[in-house]
Amino acid sequence: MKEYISNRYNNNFFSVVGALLKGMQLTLQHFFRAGKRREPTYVSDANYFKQPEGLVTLTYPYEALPVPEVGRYRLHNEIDDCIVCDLCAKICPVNCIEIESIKATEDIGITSDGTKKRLHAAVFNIDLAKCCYCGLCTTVCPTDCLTMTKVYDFPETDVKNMIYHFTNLSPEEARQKQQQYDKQQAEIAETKAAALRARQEASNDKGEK
Amino acid sequence: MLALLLCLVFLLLIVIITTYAERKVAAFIQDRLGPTESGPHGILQSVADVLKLLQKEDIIPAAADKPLFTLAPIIMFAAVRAGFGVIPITPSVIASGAYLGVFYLLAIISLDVIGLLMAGWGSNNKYAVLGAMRSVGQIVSYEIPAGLAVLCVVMISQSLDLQEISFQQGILMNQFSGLEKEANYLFGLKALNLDVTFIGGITTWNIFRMPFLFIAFIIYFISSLAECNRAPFDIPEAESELVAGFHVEYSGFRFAAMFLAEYSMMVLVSLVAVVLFLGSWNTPFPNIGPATLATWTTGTPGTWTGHLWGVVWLLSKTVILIYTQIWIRWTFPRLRVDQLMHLCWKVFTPIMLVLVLLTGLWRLWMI
Amino acid sequence: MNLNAAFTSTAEQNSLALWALVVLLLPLVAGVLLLVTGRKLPRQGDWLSIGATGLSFLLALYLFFQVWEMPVVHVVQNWFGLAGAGSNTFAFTIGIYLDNLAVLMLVIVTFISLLVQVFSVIYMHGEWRYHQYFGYLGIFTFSMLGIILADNLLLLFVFWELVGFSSYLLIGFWYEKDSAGRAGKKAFLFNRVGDIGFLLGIFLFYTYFQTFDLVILKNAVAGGINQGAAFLFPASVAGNSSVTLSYSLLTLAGLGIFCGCVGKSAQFPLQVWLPDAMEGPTPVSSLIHAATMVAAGVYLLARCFPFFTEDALLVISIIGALTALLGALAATAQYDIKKILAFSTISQLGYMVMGMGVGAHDASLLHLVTHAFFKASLFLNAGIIIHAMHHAAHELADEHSDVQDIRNMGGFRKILPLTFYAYIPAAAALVGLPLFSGFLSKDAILTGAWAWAGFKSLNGNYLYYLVPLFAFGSVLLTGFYMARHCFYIFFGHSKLYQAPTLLRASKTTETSGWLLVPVAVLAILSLAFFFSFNPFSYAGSWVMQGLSWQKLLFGQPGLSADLLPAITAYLHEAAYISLATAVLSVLLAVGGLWLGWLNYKSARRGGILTTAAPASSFGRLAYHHFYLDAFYEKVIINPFMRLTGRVAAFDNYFIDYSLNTFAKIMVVLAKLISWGDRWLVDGTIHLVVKVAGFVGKLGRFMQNGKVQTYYIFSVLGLILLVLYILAF
Amino acid sequence: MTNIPLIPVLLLGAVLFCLGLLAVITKRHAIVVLMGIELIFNAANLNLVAFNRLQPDLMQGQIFSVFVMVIAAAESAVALAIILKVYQYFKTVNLDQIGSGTDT
Amino acid sequence: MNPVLLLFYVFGLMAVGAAAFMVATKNVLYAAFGLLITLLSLAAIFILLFADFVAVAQLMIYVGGVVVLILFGVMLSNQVQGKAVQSESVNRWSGSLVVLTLFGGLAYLILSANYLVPAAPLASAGDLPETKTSIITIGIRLITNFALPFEVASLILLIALMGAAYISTEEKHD
Repeated sequence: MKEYISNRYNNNFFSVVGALLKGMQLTLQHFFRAGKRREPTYVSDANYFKQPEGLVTLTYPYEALPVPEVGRYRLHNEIDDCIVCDLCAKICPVNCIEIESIKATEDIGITSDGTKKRLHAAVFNIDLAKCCYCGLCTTVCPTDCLTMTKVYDFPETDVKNMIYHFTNLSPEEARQKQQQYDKQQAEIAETKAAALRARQEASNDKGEK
Repeated sequence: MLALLLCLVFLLLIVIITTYAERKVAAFIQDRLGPTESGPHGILQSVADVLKLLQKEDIIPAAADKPLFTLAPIIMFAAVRAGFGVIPITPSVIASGAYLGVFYLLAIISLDVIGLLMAGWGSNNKYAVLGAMRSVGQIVSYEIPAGLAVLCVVMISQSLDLQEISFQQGILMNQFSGLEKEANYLFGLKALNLDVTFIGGITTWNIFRMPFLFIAFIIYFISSLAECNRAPFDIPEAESELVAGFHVEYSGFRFAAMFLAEYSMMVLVSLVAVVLFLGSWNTPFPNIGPATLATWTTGTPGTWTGHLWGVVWLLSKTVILIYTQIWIRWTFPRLRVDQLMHLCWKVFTPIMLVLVLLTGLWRLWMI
Repeated sequence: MNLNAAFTSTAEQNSLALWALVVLLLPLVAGVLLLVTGRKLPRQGDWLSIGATGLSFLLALYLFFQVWEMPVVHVVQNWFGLAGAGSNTFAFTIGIYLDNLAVLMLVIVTFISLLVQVFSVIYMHGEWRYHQYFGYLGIFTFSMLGIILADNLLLLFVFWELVGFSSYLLIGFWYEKDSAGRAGKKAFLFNRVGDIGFLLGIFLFYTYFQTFDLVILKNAVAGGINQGAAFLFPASVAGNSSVTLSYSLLTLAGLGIFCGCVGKSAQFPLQVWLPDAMEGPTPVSSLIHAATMVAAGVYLLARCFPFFTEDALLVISIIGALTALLGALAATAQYDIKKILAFSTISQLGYMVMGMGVGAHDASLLHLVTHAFFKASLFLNAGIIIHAMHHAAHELADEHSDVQDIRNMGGFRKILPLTFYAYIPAAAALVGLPLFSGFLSKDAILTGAWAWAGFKSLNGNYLYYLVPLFAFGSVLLTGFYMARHCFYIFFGHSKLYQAPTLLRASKTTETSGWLLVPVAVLAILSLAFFFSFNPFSYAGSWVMQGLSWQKLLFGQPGLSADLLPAITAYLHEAAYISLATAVLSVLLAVGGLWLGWLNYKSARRGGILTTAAPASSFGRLAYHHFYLDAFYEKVIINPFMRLTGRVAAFDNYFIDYSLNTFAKIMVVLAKLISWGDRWLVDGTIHLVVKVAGFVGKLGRFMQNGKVQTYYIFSVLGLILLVLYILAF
Repeated sequence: MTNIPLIPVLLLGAVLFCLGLLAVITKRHAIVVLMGIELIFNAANLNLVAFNRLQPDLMQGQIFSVFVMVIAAAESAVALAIILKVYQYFKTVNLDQIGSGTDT
Repeated sequence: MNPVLLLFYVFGLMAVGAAAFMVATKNVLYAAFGLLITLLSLAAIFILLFADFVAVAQLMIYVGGVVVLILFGVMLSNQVQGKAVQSESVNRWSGSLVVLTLFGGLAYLILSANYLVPAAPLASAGDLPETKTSIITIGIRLITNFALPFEVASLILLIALMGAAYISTEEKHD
């Protein structure tokens, strides 16, 4: 008890008691304002800054602050527009995007902005448990098919469910497309081999002569 | 038997409600909601907590002193619970009408200290030992101003019987055997010659019979905060320094027992404050001429009206005090140890000594 | 003396004496308090000292109005008794004696002490032993007041020594400075030389008259019957039996007492300590070495005037005249602002002593009073100037220049005008210009000296005229050195510090009021009006009338019985002396001033050298104070030191050597005895001890030092006891 | 009212006294010795209270037992202070080691 | 057997058992708790002996004060080294012998003494003073007959307080 830090409340007994009572008055005021509650309005709401008193807690699952339309939370891929260019997987800092592509054997159409699609997306998985919501993938996407949506509350009971599958091919279809492609490749190889063989035979003939 | 039942069940219920109130009041003071999920407005939260604690594993640290560790919560709980035995609930309900009620109360509460020391030492944890030592030092120190405050009341009342003290503070005084001829005067001063025996209400409360008892009441209340290890005197349990003090190693059922002992202590000291200073189970409304508010709000002792009014008044006053305790906890920061001791020995004890002297003089003027 | 002698005094006298005691003790209490607790008091307690002295002054004023020109207050108490031969006891008394002289001195001492302390508040400001300084001043004031109030020689001597002691403390106040310490010691020792004579004188008187009491002594002396070569003191006045004392013995006794005066009042040949005492703080110089302490010697002469025979008075007057001349001569050659004043003080003291010697008792005392005021004023003035110079030197970080050298000063008339205006009346008083107090007193002394010489030379020996000649010469010299002092300081311009701001406290105020007010008050009191309503004639001076020997000594001039009336009668006849003295002294003073102006002019023209001592041989002689210090060094101190050296050598080589040899022999003897002790005596004891130890070991079994074992045994013992009781 | 005879109470007191004495004699820990002393005090108190029935009006026994308690409290406070001081100095409260403290 | 006597025996056995445990155990803290139980049992016995004030005072002084002090002393005078505070015994055999002898002597004395009071008090309740509690009598006696011892006791307490505080103050060497 050598010395108190000097402040204006240490000067005498009554100022100290006054300070204590003032503190208690403050907390009591807050207690009695507990009947009021803040409403789950968004910051753009005119009422937002006019609620200085009352409880601030929101019972979240039942009440929530509205999310803006441009909120950037869960990723979504519009697979019809995706050309499976793999840019997003390459740029992802946490490697949460997994893509396997199959070359198309036939013309599979064009995206909404006119780009020609050449690849099937056999696998297009985004592990949102890994995602860090940096948004790099959406910026590199050439066809703007990969976007961030305003959905932010998507808890799951199984972590596997956090992997979102965006491909429109079922595994069977994928296998079929692969087979078609392999078959096409085999045919092309066959054709090439036959042509080669023919050319060799022709040169042999020339040599024999 | 009714009284015992009231003691064990009803007051335990108050304790549980208090723990709920603590959470809610804290939340409201801090602009939060507090528990909401269990039951409407979370009113079953305490029950859920108790159930949770009872289900939890009873961990006894390997290095702990097993007998001490296991016995400590029981002793603490038992000591505090035993204190309720002499609290009058209504004019006709008291668990044990000990004539030494006040004295007994002070004595039995000191058992609590033993339990604290056992818990602290038995845990074999330096935080626990430190917490226990601080706690005991604090409780033993603050027993002195608190005891002196109680002594003031005893000097005014001339009785150690809590029920007799209760009767003295209301219009039912003359119905207590031994007090038939007594009379209450305004401010206790016979010289004023204003007989308020049948006016009752707040005019016969002890803080009104001897106005300086209000100071004693304030000091008793602050000291009781320290005895319950409540903020701003929660140094023994300071979360930021000692983790949780003497109950750092406790879990499950034993923790629940200690926890309930602490809250029971809160309720007990508030009850004692009400009984000694604030008119016990007596109504605060005085009889004013034909408007016999006091008589209306007292009922007949022994009948259900008497019981009801007694319980209502006692508990409402107690609840206000408990609320104040909670309110103070969530308002003031913790004191330092030296500040605590300074407050006790250099401020309260001298003030109380002067008040005891004053009370003695007052008592002389009263007769 | 009879122990049971009733010391009767009225109640009024008692109360006055009590107030006098309060006046005496107030400064002591303040001084002791300051010395003990001064550092802790606010402002280091200077207010306490000033307040006590102020109170003392007010009481002294009260006493003055109660006693002046009223019956003498004399209160005596038994002090202590000494068992003598047989059942004889020698009683010693203690008492307070208040007559015109005492109360006047009380007022002067307390007043000047008060002013000096006020002055010191600023002058000593920041001194780290500030409170000690004031404490010493308090003790000094107490001792000085003690001298004034004492009614007997023993008590007077006690305070006399106390004054010497406090003077020592104050001179050596800055003892960190070597020269200050040495000056203090020197003053102390030179005073002791005088005091030895004083003590012998006291003893002589005590031996024959069995009392120290001044009043009784005076009565005894007055009752003496002159028998030519001896005095007969009848039993009625000299105690138990009549005493016949030879004239020469009484002369010697008187001269013994005069020795004390020589020491304290810095008379030739012991005056050398006073210039050195200027090492003390200037206010101290003002109080002690100008106004009060040095005047104690003159006061003593006045008190003991009846004890001096005519021959003793002759010696006194010669010494006084010589001192006056030598002091004045030395003052003409000095350059230190304070030293000039110090030598001037010696010279003025010489006047006073001479005045005593020539029987101008009252004139001498008048001069004492006037001198106290104007010299204190001058010293304080010098203090202001030194303060200013210090201030300037401090500002410029100049550590080499001597700030007390008047050659370094100049032009202060413009820079410190108020100081200058305060200086002028005091200096004029010192020089003895008409309208100023010094003129009155000096004139009175000179007249007395002339008259004395005239009366003495009636038998044809005109050598007596040397004394007034010296005195008039001193007047000329006084004018000269004061003119020099004044012109060097206040005229021209300073060589060192031209900028006035350096020397002044601020642009608007030249220096603090705490410094100026005391100086101004003292300067105003240097005007003649305060001492005589006719400023040209000392004859009507109320001071002089109050202090005349008829009033102080009740018309009993003592051993020099017929001298004083005779001189008075002579003066009455040769009335021209008064007028001639006045005219002559003024002419001489003005002449001195003119010479001083010439000297200053020539010095200015030649450029004032600031370092060298005067060039002329006489100047050197005067500058070094006639080499008196060196003379003492050579003739007394050095031989004495050599003698002590020899004695020390004798002690070392003869006495110590024989002691050491004896010790060695003893050691050899002791060794022999110790052998016997160890083997024969100790051996026996060891044997006994071993046997005892063996027995003890047996007993120790029960007493193993463990308290619990004792418990067992004690409980066992209890049980056995109970069993015994039960069994039998 | 009371049905407790005197002899069993006195015997209980004697037993407690002897146990206290045993603790005092045999224990090496200073605080346990102190506890033994408290036990002895209590045995004495028991006897005092038991003999209170000699003059129930005067309550001498009970009052003296209260005085004994007061003395016991004072004694234990001072004794513990001394023990703590001893502990600070010798770093042990073992009575045997304290006795020969300097050379162990 | 009436219930009061039964209670007395139960509490007496508890007291003796706890005291014996206190003597027997090596753990100082256990010994302290043994003492605690003895004291509590004795408080109960005091109530049975119609000394309710003494009983509560016993609780207050011994349980609230002395035992706490002792526990504090134990904790402050032992370094915590992970093991319980041990206290060895000395003079076990000689001590036991002496104590047994003493107990024998005491028991002999108690059993053979001739008491001035009836061994069993007056059976009829009517003879006893009609006081509900001993406290009023004790209070009156304390400030009348026993005022001097009372004051002396308070003085002793004050001196002990000051002494204890002084002794346990650490000297400051500076």
